[in-house]
Amino acid sequence: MNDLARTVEALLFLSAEPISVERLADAAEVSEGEIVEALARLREHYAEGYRGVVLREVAGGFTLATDPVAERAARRLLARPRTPPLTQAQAECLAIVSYLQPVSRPEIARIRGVASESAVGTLLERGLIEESGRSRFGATLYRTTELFEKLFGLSGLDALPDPSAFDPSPQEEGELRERLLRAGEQRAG
Amino acid sequence: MNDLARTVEALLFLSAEPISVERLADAAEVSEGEIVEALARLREHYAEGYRGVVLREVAGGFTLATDPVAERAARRLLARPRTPPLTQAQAECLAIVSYLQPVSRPEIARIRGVASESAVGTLLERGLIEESGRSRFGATLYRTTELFEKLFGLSGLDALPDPSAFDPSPQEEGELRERLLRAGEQRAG
Amino acid sequence: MSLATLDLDLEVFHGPFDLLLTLVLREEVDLLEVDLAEVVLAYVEHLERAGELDLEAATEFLVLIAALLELKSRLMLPQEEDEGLDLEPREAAEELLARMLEYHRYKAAAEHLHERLAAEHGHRYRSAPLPPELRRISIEAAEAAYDPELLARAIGDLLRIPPPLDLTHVRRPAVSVDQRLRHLRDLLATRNRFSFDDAVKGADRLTEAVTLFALLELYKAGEAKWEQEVPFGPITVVPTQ
Repeated sequence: MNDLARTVEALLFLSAEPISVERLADAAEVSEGEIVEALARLREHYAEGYRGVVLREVAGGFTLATDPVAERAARRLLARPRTPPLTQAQAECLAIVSYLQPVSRPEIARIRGVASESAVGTLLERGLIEESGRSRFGATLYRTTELFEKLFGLSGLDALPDPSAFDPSPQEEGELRERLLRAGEQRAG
Repeated sequence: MNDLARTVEALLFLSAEPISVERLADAAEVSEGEIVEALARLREHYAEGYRGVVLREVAGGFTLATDPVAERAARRLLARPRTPPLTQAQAECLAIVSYLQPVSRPEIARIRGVASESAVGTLLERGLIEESGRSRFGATLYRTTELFEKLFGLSGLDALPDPSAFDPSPQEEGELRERLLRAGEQRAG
Repeated sequence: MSLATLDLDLEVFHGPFDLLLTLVLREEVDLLEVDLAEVVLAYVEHLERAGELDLEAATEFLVLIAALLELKSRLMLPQEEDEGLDLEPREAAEELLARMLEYHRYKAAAEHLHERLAAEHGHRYRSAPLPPELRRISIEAAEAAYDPELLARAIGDLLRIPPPLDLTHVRRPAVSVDQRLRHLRDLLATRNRFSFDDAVKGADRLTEAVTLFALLELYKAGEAKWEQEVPFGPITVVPTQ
């Protein structure tokens, strides 16, 4: 495998979604023809029936996916979702998403007063939140998942507990979103 | 590659977190010895320098990661750096937490000689350390996370070098002591 | 901005701070002759020129200057007062050494972490949600593991606005230097000479301190001077003739 084929393999590995030849060429700073050639080399390595991961061409481009040979083991591995305790940052991000959904990452950062990349990434990985389109400013929006509801034993989003029991200043006016943003901005000073 | 090696490859590809030999064996319904063998086969396929993806042992388990050959293209594709570098203050706090965990912030401050609130806050935010209960004086204790081990390529905390490796040699230490003592006695005379 | 770029121009030393430190430790420069306040001032100027506070460099500087100050203050104490100290000079040096070594250890460990992270540069991990068919499985098998109250509690924490600093407990000083200046001038005019104790009889500590400050003002203005025969003995204030 030459360096370009290796690079294409790494890019396909990293991306959760299919990548077009055009985007691959742009990322690797080579022509589309060279990408097509690298993909042909990769295809030899990922011939079906030989590997646990296969190269697929789907609408929108190329992607790596697991071979059905591993399905039973994958089900067993994932049978019980891992539920390590949430860190404070993760709990805050999840609370913001669950009460305000859909909500964008910049909004989460404004409310928390700090960038929240790592916590949001972990929640996505664990399947507690998912993407839900884009805001009119182009930021990715997030919402909670069905898995989230099951792991919190909620019959639906309307079963979320009323936060007013923990509200430090219930006399404050305004919608929850507006108040959270205001508090976040004051904390950030 | 046999079916078991293919299955292990698929499981490593699917899981966002490193998987221990024990969990792999459980998922694939084979013995740990067979998993170790399958991992050895996989390792041949993923020998560094030949592929865009490499097999790594980190955070107490096995996982796949990209090879640095693809870093430039990965950065262009994902439009974000792998992980921002640490500042000196953050690195010092992280070193103290990694060796003395669980450790409280006052203890970190005592060793560094300055308050370390902001550095500790950033490490928490970036998911490199997390809270781990309270000391008997009520101070929050911190420990490192699995993400820390992943990002620093550590197979486990015991893969950190013995901290005494960072101490000055007995000779250097002796000289420093001499100087301090002579300075202390000199004022008398 | 690193400490290596902090250039000092002192009476006994001219050069970078790092070098000064080395020379002090090698005793090629006598710490007793180094004006540490000058070093601090030079550092502050250095910060101002840089236009920003580099917390890391500041941290390093503070640790080093604190160690130097501690050492120097021990050097400056007169010999006969040693008995009164909590620490003998040997112990003091040992304690200082232990602290410097401990910090040194974690500073070097931090360097090691920097190198490790740099060596890992280029190894990225995959972070992707599960494929839809497997996502289903984990939802089916999922059981309640978290308490929903933790979400409401987190919202409560996020709604908290830090209270503005409460300054009501900080009383304005009940005495002013002007008042105490008037008091001292009255005493000088009526009694010619008087003891400082008399001037502050029945007064609280704050008033005593302000009175001492007023006395210094009088001295500066050339209106009064004082006599004190033994350390901690009575102070007698007399007008300047």
